[in-house]
Amino acid sequence: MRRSFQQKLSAWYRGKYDFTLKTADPLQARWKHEYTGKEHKIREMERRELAFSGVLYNILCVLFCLIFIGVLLIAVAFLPAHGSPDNPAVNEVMERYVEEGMDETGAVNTVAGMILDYRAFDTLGESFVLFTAVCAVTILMKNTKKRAPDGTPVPMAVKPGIVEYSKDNIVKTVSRFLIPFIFVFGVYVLLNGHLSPGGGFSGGAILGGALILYAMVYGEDRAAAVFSERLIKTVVLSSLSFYALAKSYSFFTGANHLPSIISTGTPGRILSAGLILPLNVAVGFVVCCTMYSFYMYFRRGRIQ
Amino acid sequence: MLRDLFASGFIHNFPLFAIILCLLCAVVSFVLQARGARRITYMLLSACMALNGSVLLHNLITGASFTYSMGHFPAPWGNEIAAGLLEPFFALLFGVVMLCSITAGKNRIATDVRLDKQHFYYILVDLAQVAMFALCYTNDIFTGYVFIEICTLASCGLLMIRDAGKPLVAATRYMIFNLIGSGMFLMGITMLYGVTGHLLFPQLQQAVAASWSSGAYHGVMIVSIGLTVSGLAIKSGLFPFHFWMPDTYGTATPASSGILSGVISKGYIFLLIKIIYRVYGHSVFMETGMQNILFLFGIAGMIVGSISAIRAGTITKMTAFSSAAQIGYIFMGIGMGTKEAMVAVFFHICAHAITKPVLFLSGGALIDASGGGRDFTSLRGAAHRNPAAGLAFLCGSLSMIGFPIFTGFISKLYFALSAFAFPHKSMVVLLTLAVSTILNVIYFMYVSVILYTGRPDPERRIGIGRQKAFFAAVFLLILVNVAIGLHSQPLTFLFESGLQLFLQS
Amino acid sequence: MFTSLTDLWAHMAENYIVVVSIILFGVGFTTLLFSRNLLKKVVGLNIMDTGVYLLLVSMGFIDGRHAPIIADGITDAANYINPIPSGLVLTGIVVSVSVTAIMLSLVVRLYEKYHSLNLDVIYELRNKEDHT
Amino acid sequence: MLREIFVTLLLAGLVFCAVATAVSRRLMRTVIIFMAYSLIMSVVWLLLEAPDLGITEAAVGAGVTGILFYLALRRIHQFDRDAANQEERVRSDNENGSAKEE
Repeated sequence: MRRSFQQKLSAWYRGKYDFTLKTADPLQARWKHEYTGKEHKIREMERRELAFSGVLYNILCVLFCLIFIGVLLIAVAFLPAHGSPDNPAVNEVMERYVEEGMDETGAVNTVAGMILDYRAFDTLGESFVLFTAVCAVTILMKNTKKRAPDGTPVPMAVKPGIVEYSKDNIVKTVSRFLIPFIFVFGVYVLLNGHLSPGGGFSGGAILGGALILYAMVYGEDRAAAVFSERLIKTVVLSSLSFYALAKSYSFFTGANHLPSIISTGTPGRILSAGLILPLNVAVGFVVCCTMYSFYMYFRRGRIQ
Repeated sequence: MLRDLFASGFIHNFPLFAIILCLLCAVVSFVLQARGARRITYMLLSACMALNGSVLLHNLITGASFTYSMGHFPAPWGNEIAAGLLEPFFALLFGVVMLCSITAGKNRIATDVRLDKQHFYYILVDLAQVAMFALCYTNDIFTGYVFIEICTLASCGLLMIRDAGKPLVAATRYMIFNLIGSGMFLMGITMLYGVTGHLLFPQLQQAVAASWSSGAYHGVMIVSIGLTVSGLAIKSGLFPFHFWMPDTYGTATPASSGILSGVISKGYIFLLIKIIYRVYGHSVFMETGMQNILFLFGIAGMIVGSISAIRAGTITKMTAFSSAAQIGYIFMGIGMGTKEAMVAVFFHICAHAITKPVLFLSGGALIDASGGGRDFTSLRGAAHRNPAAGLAFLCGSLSMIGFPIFTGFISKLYFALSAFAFPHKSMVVLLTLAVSTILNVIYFMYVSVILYTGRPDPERRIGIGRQKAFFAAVFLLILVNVAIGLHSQPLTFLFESGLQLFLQS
Repeated sequence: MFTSLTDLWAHMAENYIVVVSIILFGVGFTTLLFSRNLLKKVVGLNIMDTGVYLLLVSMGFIDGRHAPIIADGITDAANYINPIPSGLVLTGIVVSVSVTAIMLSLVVRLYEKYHSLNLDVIYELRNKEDHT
Repeated sequence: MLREIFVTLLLAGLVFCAVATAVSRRLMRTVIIFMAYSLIMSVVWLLLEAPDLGITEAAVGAGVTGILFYLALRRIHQFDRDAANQEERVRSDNENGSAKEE
């Protein structure tokens, strides 16, 4: 039954109707009439309290949102003009990054030079944000509940999805042709991080995407045969510890003004820019393994 | 010989060593099993305590703070770490509290978390530890944002690792509130960067002072201060945003709720204090009038937190709401803004960080002793069943009330003293202090009386023998509590000179 | 702060990209607060973050200058834009992905346990679980 | 001048997609609109002279986040289908059971 706008508004006002969601939850109907006698009274009192706080919560939220966005709009309108060269942000910090960036870090792409050399501590923290995400997703999604008596994890029954790509010939032939090119492009983006736009994060994500496509099309078991959990763990361990040790070396030598043995090489060549290339490769591996393990944990609860 | 060892320049590298060590240990225990990961975390926490302790001694001896540029490029270009007197002290304090929480909660972790996921628990503790160090030592506002994100994700992981339905609901709610907070914090940083063009604290302070006196971007500056402060206030659970606390601390394993309430919300508050004093500068912050808002919300938090703690049905909810009240104390102190009030704030952070894990851990042990029942009826006489946990809970609640020999008394004393120096609002502060203390007494003593009612029946007693780790860690915290409570002069001296160093740099 | 509405309107029209980023932030923020469906909250969270990143990058942009990749040896800063915001937003995008991955796994586990995406129903079921 | 028009168009598209995700009813539609949103966003990064962000947003934002949303939805629909089959199996058992009893 199409409820009039006024009914919907009053329903929303009482905190009952979510104007954005029409799908009725199957459980809501069944749950209502399960309470008996005394417990019903408590439920009724709690519901009235919830209803009242629901109304209050809604009004407060709407008010808070409108004021907050309004204040932001007014404040942001008075920020320095967009695109004008004499903004306060165009100061000596930016000039040094661009002008001396190439000879100090050897990176033609100043953004990569800034991320992996000038402000490297942020990016070190950044890859550990990804590492925390892997740990948290593994805690949540690793499905080791069902264990066979001898302890080996019973594989979660991989239920056939709505569309099974490994049986769809069109997708299979096209991706058989496409996957190698995605890999090559990912490696290119990864290795040319300091010369052209790209670098660790985007290259790793493209490689991760290629792995996901491979797993999706050729079936998770074949992909799991190649990328076992032990392989992913050792890759994450080695690249993250290499990253932390290499960066702590350059922090230590920098802070104590010791000459560091890493030379920046001639800009423009692939093997230039000192530590940036190996660091990009390490970050690329971490991001690739992260994306692949996200996919496998979401798809079937385990990597193996 | 010892003096020049501690005064030598090599100690400047120790904060970097502590951070890199934590990162490496987190990665290495990714491939280990539960027992290996736990040993690595114990070694790591004690090593970091030693490193931070020597940095603190070094700064005490030389009497000056130092900045440590991360990489070959000096301040405005590269990242930087600054260590005065307060930063190493709080890093040390957070390390001690984390170590004691884990050792005390060891067997509860073993039961709550599934065996093949326990090494993740210790990885998340390492990552929370490195986030705390970075929040304490950082001298760069965007590094602060990145490590706030690590802290949020690690604390959400610590919360949801318990294998049950309720922690998942609590984790979702916790994440939503925290992500709103860090979104607002990032918006504040963006506006600040747009107006000043710098990201490091010393340059930011000069740029903010210059543009504030010239009055160029007045409105944008006020909004960016508002966003940054409210973002961090949401994350540390100030009054209107403390709804997620009872769920979060109520459902997690006692060790995690001890770490979350004692350490992680304090890390956000310490970063907020650094931003107020080192980025905006004390005078600019006072002119914006933001401190009155914090003062009001602090006072409201104290009262509402204590009232909802009285109404709380279970012991864990009650302790969680009392933690919201203590956060109210801290923000009231920040809102007062005078130097004595800041010393009281540092004392209260210290007192709360030490006492709250004791309450959560002993509460958890009492709940185990009374067959998992969390409400007060089933906890009746629990202290007789587990006398060590009962005594620990009693000492913790006495310290929260502000009983003379405990640290809580010192921080409330300093709050009262600073209220007199507070020009025209001293009556409000004293009244709220009195009311809040009375409310604390009501609900803490109510619980303690319940715990000790009923006759001790010897055969159901859990002696100390079976819980040696719990006993050692909890009573170490209580010992530190009493030590600071009885002899607080050195700490006051440390906080005052630390604050002096804060204002100079 | 603003002399008149026309002055405010002129400022807004001048840097409209900044206003758009605040609109995106507002849409994401309201979806995050108001929608009862957990999955839409995660989408709203992502939109809110991209709004903030758009604001940050728009501050680094300078008209008529090119991306900060040193082209054939010209290292004069006058013809490159400010590289700092794009470096910061690169970090931000990866933070958004990790946060989305965690929130989505929470949503899936919640649905597995409570068979509902509506936050209120989940609270009620959890409270019901308390009382039994 | 052409660039200004193109940027304004893309920004309008962004706001449209953002509002569309907020208002759309079915979850699958929200996810697809969100993928389009981050695709437009990666083109906006290019126009704001930040090519690094363009690639990263395209690969990480549109690519992996889109896949994660789609997989989460599929797992949710899978639970529904399991619950539906479960109820059918239970109902069919009752029917055979009751048929046997008569």
